Amino acid sequence: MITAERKPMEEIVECARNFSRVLLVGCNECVTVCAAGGRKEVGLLASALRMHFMKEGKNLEIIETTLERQCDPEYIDELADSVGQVDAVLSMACGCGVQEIARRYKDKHVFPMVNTKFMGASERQGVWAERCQGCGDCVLGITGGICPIARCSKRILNGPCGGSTGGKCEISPDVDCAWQLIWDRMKSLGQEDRYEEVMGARDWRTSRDGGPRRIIREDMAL
Amino acid sequence: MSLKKRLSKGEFVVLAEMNPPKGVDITRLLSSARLIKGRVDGVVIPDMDVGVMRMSALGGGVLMNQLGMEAVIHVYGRDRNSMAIQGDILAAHVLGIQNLIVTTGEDMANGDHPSAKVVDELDVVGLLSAVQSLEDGADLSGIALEGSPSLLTGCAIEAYKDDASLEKELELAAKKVEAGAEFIITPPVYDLKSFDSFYAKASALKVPIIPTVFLIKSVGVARYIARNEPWAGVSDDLIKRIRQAADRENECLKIAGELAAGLREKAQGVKIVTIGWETKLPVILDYAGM
Amino acid sequence: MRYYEKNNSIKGDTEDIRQILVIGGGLGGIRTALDIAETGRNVTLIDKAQAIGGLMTQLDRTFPTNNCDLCTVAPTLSASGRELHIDIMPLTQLQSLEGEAGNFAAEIETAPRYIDIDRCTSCGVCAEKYPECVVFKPGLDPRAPTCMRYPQATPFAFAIDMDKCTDVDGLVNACPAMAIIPDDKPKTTTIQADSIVLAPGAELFDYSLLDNYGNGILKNVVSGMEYERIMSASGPTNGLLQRPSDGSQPKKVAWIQCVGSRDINRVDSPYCSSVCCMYALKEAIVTKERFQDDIEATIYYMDMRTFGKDYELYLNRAQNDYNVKLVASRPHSIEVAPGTDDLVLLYTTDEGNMEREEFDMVVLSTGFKIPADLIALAEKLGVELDQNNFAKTSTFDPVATSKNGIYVCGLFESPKDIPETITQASAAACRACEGVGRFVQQNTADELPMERDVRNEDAKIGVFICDCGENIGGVLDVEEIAKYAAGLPGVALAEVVGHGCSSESMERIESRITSEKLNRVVIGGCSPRTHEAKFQDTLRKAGINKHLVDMANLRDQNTWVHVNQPEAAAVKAKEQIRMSINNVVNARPLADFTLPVNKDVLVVGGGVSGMTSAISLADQGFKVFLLEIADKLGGIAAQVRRTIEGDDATAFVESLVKKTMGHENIQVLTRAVVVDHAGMPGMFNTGIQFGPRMQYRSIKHGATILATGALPNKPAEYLLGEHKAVTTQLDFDSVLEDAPESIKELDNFVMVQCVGSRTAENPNCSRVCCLSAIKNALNILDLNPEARVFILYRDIRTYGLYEDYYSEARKRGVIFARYNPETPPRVNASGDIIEVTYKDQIFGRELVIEADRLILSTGLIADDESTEDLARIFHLPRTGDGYFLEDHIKLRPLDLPVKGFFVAGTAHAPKNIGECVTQAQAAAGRAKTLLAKDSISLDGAVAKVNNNTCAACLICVRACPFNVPFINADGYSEIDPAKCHGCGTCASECPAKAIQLMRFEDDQILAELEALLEVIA
Amino acid sequence: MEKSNNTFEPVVVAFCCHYCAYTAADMAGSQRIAYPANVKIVRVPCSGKVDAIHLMKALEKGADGVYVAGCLEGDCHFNTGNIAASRKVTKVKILLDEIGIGSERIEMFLMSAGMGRRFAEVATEFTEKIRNLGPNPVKAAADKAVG
Amino acid sequence: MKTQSVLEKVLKSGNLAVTSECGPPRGTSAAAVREKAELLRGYCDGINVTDNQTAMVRMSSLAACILIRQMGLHSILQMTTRDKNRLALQSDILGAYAHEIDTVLCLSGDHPKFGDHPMASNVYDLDSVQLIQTVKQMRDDGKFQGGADIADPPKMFIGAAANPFADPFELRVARLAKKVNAGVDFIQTQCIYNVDKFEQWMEAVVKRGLHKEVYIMAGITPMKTAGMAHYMKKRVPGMDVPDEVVDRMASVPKEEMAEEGIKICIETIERLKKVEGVAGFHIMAIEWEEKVPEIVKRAGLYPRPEV
Repeated sequence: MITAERKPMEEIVECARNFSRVLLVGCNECVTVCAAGGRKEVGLLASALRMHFMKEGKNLEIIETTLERQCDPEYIDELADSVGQVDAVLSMACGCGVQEIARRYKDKHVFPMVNTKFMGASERQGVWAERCQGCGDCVLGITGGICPIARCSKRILNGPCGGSTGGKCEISPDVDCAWQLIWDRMKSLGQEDRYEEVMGARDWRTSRDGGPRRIIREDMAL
Repeated sequence: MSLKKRLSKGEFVVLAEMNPPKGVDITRLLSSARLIKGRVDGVVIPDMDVGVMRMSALGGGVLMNQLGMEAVIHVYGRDRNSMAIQGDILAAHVLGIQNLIVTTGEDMANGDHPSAKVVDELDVVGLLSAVQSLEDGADLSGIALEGSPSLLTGCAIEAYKDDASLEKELELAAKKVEAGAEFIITPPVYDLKSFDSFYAKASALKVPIIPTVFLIKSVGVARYIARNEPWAGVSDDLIKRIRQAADRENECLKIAGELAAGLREKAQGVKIVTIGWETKLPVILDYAGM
Repeated sequence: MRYYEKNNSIKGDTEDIRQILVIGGGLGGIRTALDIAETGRNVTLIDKAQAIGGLMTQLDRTFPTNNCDLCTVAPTLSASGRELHIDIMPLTQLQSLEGEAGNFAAEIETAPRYIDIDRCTSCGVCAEKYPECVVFKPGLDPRAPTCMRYPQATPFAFAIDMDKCTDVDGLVNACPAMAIIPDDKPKTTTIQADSIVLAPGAELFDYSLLDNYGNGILKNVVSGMEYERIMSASGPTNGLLQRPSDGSQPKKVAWIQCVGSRDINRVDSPYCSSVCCMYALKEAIVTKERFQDDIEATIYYMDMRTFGKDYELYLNRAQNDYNVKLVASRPHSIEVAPGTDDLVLLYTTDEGNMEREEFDMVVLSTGFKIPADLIALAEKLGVELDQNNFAKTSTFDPVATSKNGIYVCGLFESPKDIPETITQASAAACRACEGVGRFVQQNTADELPMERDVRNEDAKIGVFICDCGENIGGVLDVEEIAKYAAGLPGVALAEVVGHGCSSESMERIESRITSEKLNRVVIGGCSPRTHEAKFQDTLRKAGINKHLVDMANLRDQNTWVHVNQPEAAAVKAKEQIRMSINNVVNARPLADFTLPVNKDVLVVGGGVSGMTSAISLADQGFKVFLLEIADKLGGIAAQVRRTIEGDDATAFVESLVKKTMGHENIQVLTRAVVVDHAGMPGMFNTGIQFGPRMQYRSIKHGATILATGALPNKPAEYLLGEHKAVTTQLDFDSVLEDAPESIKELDNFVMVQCVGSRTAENPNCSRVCCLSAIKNALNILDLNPEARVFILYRDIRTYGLYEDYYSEARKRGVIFARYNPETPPRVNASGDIIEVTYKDQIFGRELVIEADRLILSTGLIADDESTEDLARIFHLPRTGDGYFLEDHIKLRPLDLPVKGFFVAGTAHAPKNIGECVTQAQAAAGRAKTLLAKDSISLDGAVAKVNNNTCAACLICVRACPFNVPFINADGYSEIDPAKCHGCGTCASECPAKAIQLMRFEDDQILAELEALLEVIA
Repeated sequence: MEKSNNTFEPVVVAFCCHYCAYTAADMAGSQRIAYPANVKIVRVPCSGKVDAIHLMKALEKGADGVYVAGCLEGDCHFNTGNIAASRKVTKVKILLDEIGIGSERIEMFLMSAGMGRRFAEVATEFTEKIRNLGPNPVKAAADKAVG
Repeated sequence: MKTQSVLEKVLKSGNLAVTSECGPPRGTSAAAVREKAELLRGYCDGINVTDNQTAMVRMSSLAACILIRQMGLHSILQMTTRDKNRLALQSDILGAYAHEIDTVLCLSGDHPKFGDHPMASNVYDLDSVQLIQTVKQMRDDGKFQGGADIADPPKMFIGAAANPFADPFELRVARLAKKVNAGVDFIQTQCIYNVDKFEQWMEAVVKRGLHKEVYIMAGITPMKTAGMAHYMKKRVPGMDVPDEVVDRMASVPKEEMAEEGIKICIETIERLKKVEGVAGFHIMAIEWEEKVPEIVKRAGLYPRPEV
């Protein structure tokens, strides 16, 4: 899923400073699951914002709502009434959601309340880790199910580099060396022999280097 | 890689023990096994352990195979005569079971069928020879088989109280090895140091030694073992450690994990026994780094 | 509840109805009746007084918690009122008894009340206008402040004494409810009973018989109970401490112990009354607590008998924290200081000095006495009494009387305190139910009105404010609070209800709900912890869902703690009411869940207690799993050879073991250790490992009894373990049995008491050691009459009827010498002999005894290791010294705080074999009450997931401490209400706010905050 | 609560778990141990039930101090609710610092059911602490705006 | 002979080759480059010029290489794939070759986190193995990575680095094999302090016959101080400095430490000379280039052969 983290309050406060009525919109998908922008966080942020401005003697009116998903136009349409009542929209969704709101409500300021981080998995309650960079051409089948693009600090396809120490990456002892993991896994699968095959230079067009990407399903598109 | 291959390559093997259900509801057995699939090299299935009637080890073993996990089933002569045992071994092979542990059947007095009839036609050495004979292509009557089974066969060393009884166990073990045992499961190890001295003696048997890690579940059990089996090696420090832990259950799992990890340096494998707490195996394996 | 005064409906259809008769409606009788009724059997409870409750309802506070008694007893009483299987017959006494066990016919007579109980509203007009006519007894001044025996009396109705009434017509006309029946007649009824439990209590000793203590003429000499009344908020002085002669507040008060107890010179009461030491200490502490340095409290005692659980700590508190003075002497007389109302005590010290001291007031700690009418009752019943007129029982069947089918509990059996009475009551209930079939449980829901659906109604809230006597009313102007509440939105009515928990008020609230069509209720009163269930029942009876009530805790969390700031208290009270209103407005009706009960029982511990409980349950068809950590049954009692009464303990234990092992309903698992536990009452699941190979087994059970016992203490003192002449009482027991010849060769035996007990490390009294010392001393003298036996002691604690053995020992020449804990005896090995040196209090100098045997009374200590482990696994609390801590030290001594868990035997506190048997039967009885039901009702206050908003994020799955939530096939989190414990952790963690904890929904909590803060913000 | 001009009477909200802290409060009552009337108790089944939003709302509505009182560590009737509560209190503390309200206005306390005296002590000490901190700035600003 | 590279010629001749290294300045001074290179004249067969080493911005490696080449010395162009995508890398190679730079060393480069621009994007369009492949394809097939033909392909002698000490150790030989598969001609190893472990690695390399497919030059770095030894042991990723080396450095007085470092260096070279498969030495005297001649001389590697 997409993971995100609430922006620092200072930045959020500055977004809201010039308005007196705002709409704070959460999203019930990924950002809820990673506890960054669901109903609960909307409530907390609204309360914190109100308090902050009350302290300064300002009354900020906040309409709180949470959409099923902020990345689909039909859900975004549901906001029409509330958007009409406010000066700006504060979105707690990932970047996709923020953009969709901005696209639909052209005359309104839209501000992101979270920093969208990465596509990750939850290692355990409260800990999420990057697992995928959406490169568009998955190699997991030949790297033992561990992605060298998302999980090697240097994105090396023929690792490990010389900086691997004790199974950890050179950039930090807290980061696993992806290639150590790949190697361990290959070993346990008995695929050691495949390691020496050189993985050739990649075609990065499938990644964002090929420009903004789209998926078009002819069979579905209406 | 199969258990046999790993052992022959001198690689460390991780075994976990799981009892089949008393009844036909196999949900718990399967779900517990799934939790550790890919993390252990084999699942040891006792056969009506401690005299409690359950689904047979063969049944449990086949279920493990269906899950894609390698089963190691217990075989002994308490409940079956030489006919039944040979038949089961052939069946086991055909059903894909590749490993056996030939053990001594436990006293039924403490079980739930104290009045059941004890067979005991074959003892451990006899049974091992029977397996050997089957593998060589003939049954105990010397009649040639249409196709012979091939199995990795191990045996166990029983708990010993002192050096004298250890000597006896080792002598017996030597006979078992001679009769075809290819690895040896040890009694529970609670203390790595005492394992060293045991290992120094047992390694003379020249087959892989796989010590047992028996999960102590509570300070009560630790104390109980310390009191009733002072030779087992449950120390006061260990009891204190569990007692002082904020989360005692977790500490117990950690201790088992640490023991398993410690044995990695010393032995050819480890068998983890959690009787009843199979769902906690993943945590133990986490602590063991396995 | 039904009262059968006018027409006894049981009559007429008695043939098929089998039931149990309980005689005496004090605490013991109530507990017995409740336990019997809870197992689904019918019970009739008769009491000669006009309301049930007995002695305890007159007490001010009870030790050791110093709680107000009424508050703790009231829920018990009203619980009895709620119980459909109980018929309460006040003013009723037994006339005669015929038949035998299983088929008794009891003729009972109900005296006239002269008031129609159904009509009386307890308005109090009669008591106000014709006080002399109204029956009221308790202490000192029978007229004030209300003629109810206590404010929450059951039944809540007055009674008239026609003999004292001169203006009958006036009285009849005065009653606004027209409830007076001037020609009311006694009624006689015969009821069939399968068994009978005697719980008639006893009387307090009448101190006017004592000329040396003023024959009852000295005004400022009062009994302990009278002192309680003076201190009681509902007593004659409204709780002000005033001495009777002039109403002034005393500055020096003395207590004299053993008045009417341990006395054969002046009165024929050789026994110890067991409770007086504790109540004197309590009265002294409460007095010091209230008046601190303004008052001086001195207790004159013979032996301080604080032998109960944690009682020694109470004694220490009295001395160390409250500065209560203790003098070891029994004053021989009280005189009046000339020209004053002050009193002079004359007494002799241990050293033989004559002393005198002046006091403003003297309290006589009077003991118990069996009154003549009970002796007569026993005769009618054919029950044998002992020489002191207590009902005769045997050591190993302690609640059975000499007559088959008749059981006894409480004071009538022997002097005892409240927890022991409760324990015996449960034991008696358990025994009385044996062989009495259960009745098919009535479906109580059928008898209740349909629940009105109030979801679409506008809020119509009824606010009821309790004054709780002075408790709330003394600090708050309750009328004003009610007026304030009436003005709040949604409030349909607000009124003051006095004691809201009294049956009168409850009925009033019920009728107001129906008549005013209320759909929400707020009670401004005490704590929902103790009383919410009661008010929930009231709502349910009034036809609305029980969750639509909220309690504002005006008492415990306001008036009791803000007594010195009445203004702030008033403001806070209004806030509390507002919060409750907002809470209840947002409350919604919730349905309860029912689940089947597993009827198997797990008993942990295979000593006397565990086996007794197991057999008692197994005999009634429950399947019992009995766990024992050792390899065989027996426990510590297997080491005891003979009881003080001379009974063969070994044979008893052996017979128990045999019975247990052979019982088809008991499965014994030896070498068993508990390793895990989950579930809830009625459906527990406990994992054990047992047998030589530590095999694992998971046991499903509905109730659990812990009987894990205690350990013999073996402190390394007085050369114990170092010298062969030194032994413990427990080990010496065997010597007496096995090598009696050896005793004859020896001359001097010295026993030292309190070795390893009442010390800094083990502060409590071990209770059993004084008895074992005297038992062994007497046995020594039996074997060797020439022997000299010395018992060096701090206090001899031969409580209750055991005092006889103490007297006998003294009579037979056992030498008792008190030592001071500051200067304990010293020992010195000299060859085979031990030289014991101690400071003799009478001679005032050190004496040396050459002891052939030194026998140490080492008592018991908690099995700290096992109780700690089990406490962790079962989530149970323990006392500071490692015993299991019961739910309520006074009123629920058998129930542990986790429902479905009960404690028996020395795992609870030290006790002797007979007491263990009693407690084990009692614990079994308590377990039966739980298991009697075929299903358990689970509260609707559980977490609920809203599928529409659930993001299936797994956070609840991971956060739940009990692993209840899971993501179901539809892809939403699902919480099984039967498994949910109702903590609400998932609700507060859910990032989608898709989970709400019913009864504590966010709306309710936020609305409470809103109510509190709206005015402020 | 009526406010006089020169004395500040803080409003303190205490979320108390039913099994320990609320019982301790009752215990303080039956032992008659006085504490400031400023403390208003909200009963929750377990401190783990207390949501961060409850704490924020209390302050937003004008409470001057808020605390959560749960069972002693290892004693939680629901195993770990008190630990969950402590985490939430920490989270809200950080947020309060971020918006300039100050983390010291909210606290977590642990006590057992029998600790009536401790309940009163906590109530007293926390009230004094808040008294010294002065009014909740949110409320103060609102008052100023009105006044 | 694949190329005109002097290094290739020396290696091919069977002589122990010597390369050294100089880091370009963090400024624009061509003189600084020349000064350093001049120190090495006659003492080595090629001078590596580092490419934004340790992710710190320096004068471009290509520019410095050109300056050195113009002095008549042979420079070796180090290229990391961190900062440039495949277009930039290939065009630099063309440019280098145009300036008669015929030897290239393909590296992945240190992560930017360590340098003075931790906020920089790291490119890693290719990794070092893929760069080897790319350069080989340019040289042997005369094609760009994209497939187009190259007019006058660059005849580059292709080098790469190997770290015999990094984890997982069992992969170190395999990874070398991978580079060989990709077409590497020579290898310069990480600095060797743990000779035992290096020998172990080399043994495995020889066992697989890889030393026949690629020239392996042992990396040597003299240590100036005990502090440096300590730092390298603790802080430099993938570096294996045994305790005895650190202790040995620490055991001498401060003023003798430099000499001790050089002694260790020379002993190491002497020992490595006997190791089968070692084809030469890469002496990296970081910011201590003036000592290289002394080391080369004392190690008996002077004079350099004429090829």
